[in-house]
Amino acid sequence: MTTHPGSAFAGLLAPAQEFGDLLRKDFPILQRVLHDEKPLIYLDNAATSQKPRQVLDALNAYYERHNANVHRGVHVLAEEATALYEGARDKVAAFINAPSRDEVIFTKNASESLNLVANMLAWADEPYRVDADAEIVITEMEHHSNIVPWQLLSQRTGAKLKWFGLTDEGRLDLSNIDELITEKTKIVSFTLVSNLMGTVNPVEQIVRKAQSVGALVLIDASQAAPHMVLDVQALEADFVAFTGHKMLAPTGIGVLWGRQELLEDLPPFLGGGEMIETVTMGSSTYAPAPHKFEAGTPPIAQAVGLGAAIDYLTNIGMDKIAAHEHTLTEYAVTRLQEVPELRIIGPRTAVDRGAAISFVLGDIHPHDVGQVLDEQGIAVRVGHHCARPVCLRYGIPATTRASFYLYSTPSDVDALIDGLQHVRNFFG
Amino acid sequence: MTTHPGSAFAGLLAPAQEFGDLLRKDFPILQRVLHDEKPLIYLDNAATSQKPRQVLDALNAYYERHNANVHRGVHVLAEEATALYEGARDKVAAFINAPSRDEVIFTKNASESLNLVANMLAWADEPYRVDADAEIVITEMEHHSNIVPWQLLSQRTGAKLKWFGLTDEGRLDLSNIDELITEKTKIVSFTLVSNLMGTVNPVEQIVRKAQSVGALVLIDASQAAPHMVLDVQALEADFVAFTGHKMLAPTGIGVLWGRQELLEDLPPFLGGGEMIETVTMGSSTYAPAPHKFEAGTPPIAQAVGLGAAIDYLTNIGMDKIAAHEHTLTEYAVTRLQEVPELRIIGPRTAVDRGAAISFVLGDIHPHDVGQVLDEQGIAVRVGHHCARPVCLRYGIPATTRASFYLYSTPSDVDALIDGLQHVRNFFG
Amino acid sequence: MKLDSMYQDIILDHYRNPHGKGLRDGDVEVHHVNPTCGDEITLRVRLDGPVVADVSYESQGCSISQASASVLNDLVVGKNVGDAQAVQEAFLELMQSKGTSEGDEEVLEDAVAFAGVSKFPARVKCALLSWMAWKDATAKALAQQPAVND
Amino acid sequence: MKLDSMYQDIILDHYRNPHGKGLRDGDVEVHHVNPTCGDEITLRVRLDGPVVADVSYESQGCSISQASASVLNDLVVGKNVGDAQAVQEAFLELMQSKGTSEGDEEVLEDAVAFAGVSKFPARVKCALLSWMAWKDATAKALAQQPAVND
Ligand SMILES: Cc1ncc(COP(=O)(O)O)c(C=O)c1O
Ligand SMILES: Cc1ncc(COP(=O)(O)O)c(C=O)c1O
Repeated sequence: MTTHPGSAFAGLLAPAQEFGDLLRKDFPILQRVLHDEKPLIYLDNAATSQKPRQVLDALNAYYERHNANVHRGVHVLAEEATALYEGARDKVAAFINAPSRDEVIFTKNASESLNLVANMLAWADEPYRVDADAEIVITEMEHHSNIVPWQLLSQRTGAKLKWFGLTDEGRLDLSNIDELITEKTKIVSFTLVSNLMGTVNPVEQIVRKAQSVGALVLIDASQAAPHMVLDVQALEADFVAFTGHKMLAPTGIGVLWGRQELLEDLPPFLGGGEMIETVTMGSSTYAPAPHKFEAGTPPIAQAVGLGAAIDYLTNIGMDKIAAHEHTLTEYAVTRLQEVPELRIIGPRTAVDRGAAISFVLGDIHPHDVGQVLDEQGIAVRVGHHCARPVCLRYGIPATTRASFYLYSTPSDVDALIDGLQHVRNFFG
Repeated sequence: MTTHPGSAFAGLLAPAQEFGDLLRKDFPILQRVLHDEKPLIYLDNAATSQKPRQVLDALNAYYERHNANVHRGVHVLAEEATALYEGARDKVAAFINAPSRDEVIFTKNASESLNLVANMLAWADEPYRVDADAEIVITEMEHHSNIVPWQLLSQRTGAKLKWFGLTDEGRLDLSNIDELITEKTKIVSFTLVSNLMGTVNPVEQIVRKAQSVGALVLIDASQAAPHMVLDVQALEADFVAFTGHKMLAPTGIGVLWGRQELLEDLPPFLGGGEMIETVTMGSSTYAPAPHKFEAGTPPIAQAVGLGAAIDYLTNIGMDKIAAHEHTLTEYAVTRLQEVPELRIIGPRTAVDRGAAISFVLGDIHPHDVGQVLDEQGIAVRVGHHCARPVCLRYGIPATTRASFYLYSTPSDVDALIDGLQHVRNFFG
Repeated sequence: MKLDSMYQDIILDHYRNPHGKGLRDGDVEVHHVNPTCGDEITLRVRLDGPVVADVSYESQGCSISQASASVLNDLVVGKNVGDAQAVQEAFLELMQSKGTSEGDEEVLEDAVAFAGVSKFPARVKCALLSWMAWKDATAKALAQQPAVND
Repeated sequence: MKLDSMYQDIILDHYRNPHGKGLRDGDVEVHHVNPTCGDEITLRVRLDGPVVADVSYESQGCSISQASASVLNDLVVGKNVGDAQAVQEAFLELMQSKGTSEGDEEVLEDAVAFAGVSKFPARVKCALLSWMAWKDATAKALAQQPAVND
């Protein structure tokens, strides 16, 4: 790590380095060495996180000792697998401070969770049903997974889709909130943290407004759950969605939390085994939530892996992780702005922002930036990050995004800065 | 293994024992010892299969060396992860003899695959659209996952749901096929192998009839793909669904194969990242299949695991596996019928049947049968096996089901028979 | 053997000779299902003022669920609703004890034999099926009664 | 360094000074997008009988996709459509070679510099974007032409 004597970070960087260095020992992939002996510097955490040994051990233990289908067996393995799967639900419920474990639905990813809500509302009875008179409100900084489901719903029901725009600083423009959220609004769905810009959104103001018109609120916490304390009761939302692979868990597992009364009232989405109470050829009745929304054999091992990831995160402490990332973000936004011709897309300070930082570097295309960084062992993401409207809004084709996590360190930031200098020289 | 000198199996049992004994070395869980030193005898394969070391190794290698989000990165890990994920698609395509790899869609399980088709048809344009004039045909032996999606579709569109009944022998009653499948039929969806009775269905006759009226055909191959050569071109269906966890792969991965022209014409289901071509706030266009149907971060590691499972199965040979299971099934149906008061539900011979065998034992409830077998280390499934209409049809509340796989052996069958004698004594 | 702790003789006796089985007149009828295994019960409750006058039922299920319905019948018929509800709660607590409780024989009588079942999570629902049906039916029957004291 | 095999000087030169960039008159206009990264190209083709009279384009993308459009312009303008299509096919083949082919310099001229790109699966689409757009536009332009020989 470059030491900046006398800089504002002087006392913070050494502990942050130690924090990250200690944790990365748990992550086998971070020991990897790439082309020409370059150690891997993984700064693509907003796309997906790496997995600690502890999560892989939980997966292996599940498959090597307990694997069985859940819920329907009297044999030992089936009982153990069910206990592990349902135990993971308890862990998720505790992690997000859910009032009840039955409010935690396992899906395959955040995208399914978001689509699940859109589809519930398509087939719901009044007062929830989204029809041609209804309005849906999202924002211009959503991930495609929180845009396309609403476009589909709007096309298929005739409901009107509206959205909050963005300020030049990469924040939500709430100036027209009263025109956007009205008596016609059935649902307001927005991200807690932007995956492209890192912006942390003002939940309370939006939730208050939505509540005042009786609209439901869905919060996409995909970029929040891995990085900060998530308390669904404090958020006061109706639904919260997130995805396991970004928070140290396996791929193939997501979560939808929803308020119990809503989960009782709303219709099922996918039909099949596990989600029924009784079936005849003519008609079926459904099991209570969460099972009503979990058709078929669930991602059992992946839920168990998510439980292990939550144990790992909780042992460290989400507040400590957030503080660590805040230090890194502050250091990174400062140092990045020392790079000539570099323009940050999104907040230029560490206030109300997460650890994903997008930027453009002069007129060097992000693909080229990413390629030259890769050659130095630095993994960043380039492109529109599944949030193309943000690129359109700021008149850029794409960005380079560096995103940090608990195992990131100040020396990763330094390597990124050096790498960007190298990119400039290469295309200079 | 009990030797039955002079029995029809004399020459077959020893090789079958050897075949299974050799393979089970690859399965860590099968080394497990349960209560009071009872070795695990796992006869619940129709619910889910166990995983060989080779599949776990592939998962670990993925997470320890290559894990990244797919399709959108220029860094090494993203390229490797993408190559592994798309390589798994190639393996599935070859395994089922798909004309094109782009016809292979990854889902989370067979239930999602089946729901995917039902939802495509709900939102499709003519001629595929299922509306109030349409009819849907299924069978009375379907898994709930191939019943409930159609009930939901029928409730939501007004389409009429019809089904083939069952004969006393546990076969489809095709006598009224001309009344069931008519010009109004938009889709015929049925299982290739019954998960409760093991019945193998006469695909050709149903497909011919469906083709003659221009109806689409969806085949639920969940109980077929793990056990026999599956050739989607030979089946001549339009869609084929199956699930990874029953064929040595991880939980959390399923497959839908569909004919390319249909996948082009039919609308998307889940919306989000990965499935788009270009997105603006107002509207989006979609990527070509298979991506169009894979919203969000896919089950990457699970697809890689499915690829490894397919390698494992293919190395042995699906024909050898089928032959092995046929020997076991023949032996099992014969020996089971020696148990007093035991009644097989479904075909009582090994002709046109798979290796799942359901039965009732006098008036001892299957729960009690399963519990006492479990005490002896024998894992069977009890209940309605997500196919409650079959139980209703045969006037029974539930069955006990023993189901075999490549690592099962004649001595497993012997243990089951001894176990059932013990059950009878216990409740005698 | 672990199994013996589940299949106590008392349980097997009730299973073989269930008490009060069959449907008779009642104020309320409910139908409960165990979605996990498909076990079903149709249960009727007849109240006589504050007293549980009869509990009659038709059911389909394993030895545990059959025996439990029989024990239920023994324990609640003839009791004041309030006392019967206390028994029901004690039974629920026992079943949720995961093998850590032996049950209070004063309150639960024969039902303490189910203590061993609580160690088998998949079977707890079997033991509870009839009790949950009774709880539901009783609540409905009470709701139908003319309000007396408030 | 592996990177040099991708960023050949020829490629960087074309990237810095793209040939034929800008939109001019054409018979057909197409718009292609690389969904993976959002690169876009608007491309027009003008045919003069059997000859590719002009290929003009506006595009947004990385050095590889920009350079590739420039090289495309060099290679196809002035050629007979049939010959130009042969070049396109040779380029496609080179890009799909995963680093195993060096390309035929007789046919591909400057475009052989892209051989190194074929080792980077994520960038192959960048190199192909303009060529696929050209292929599409040319097919459409041909379809518009009055049938001559059949
Ligand atoms: C015939 C059949 N179809 C569908 C399914 C559903 O598969 P999954 O639970 O993996 O979605 C199963 C297994 O549970 C099955 O046996
Ligand atoms: C803000 C946000 N929402 C939704 C998603 C979708 O998550 P997944 O791809 O796991 O479905 C992502 C990540 O890709 C995201 O960053």
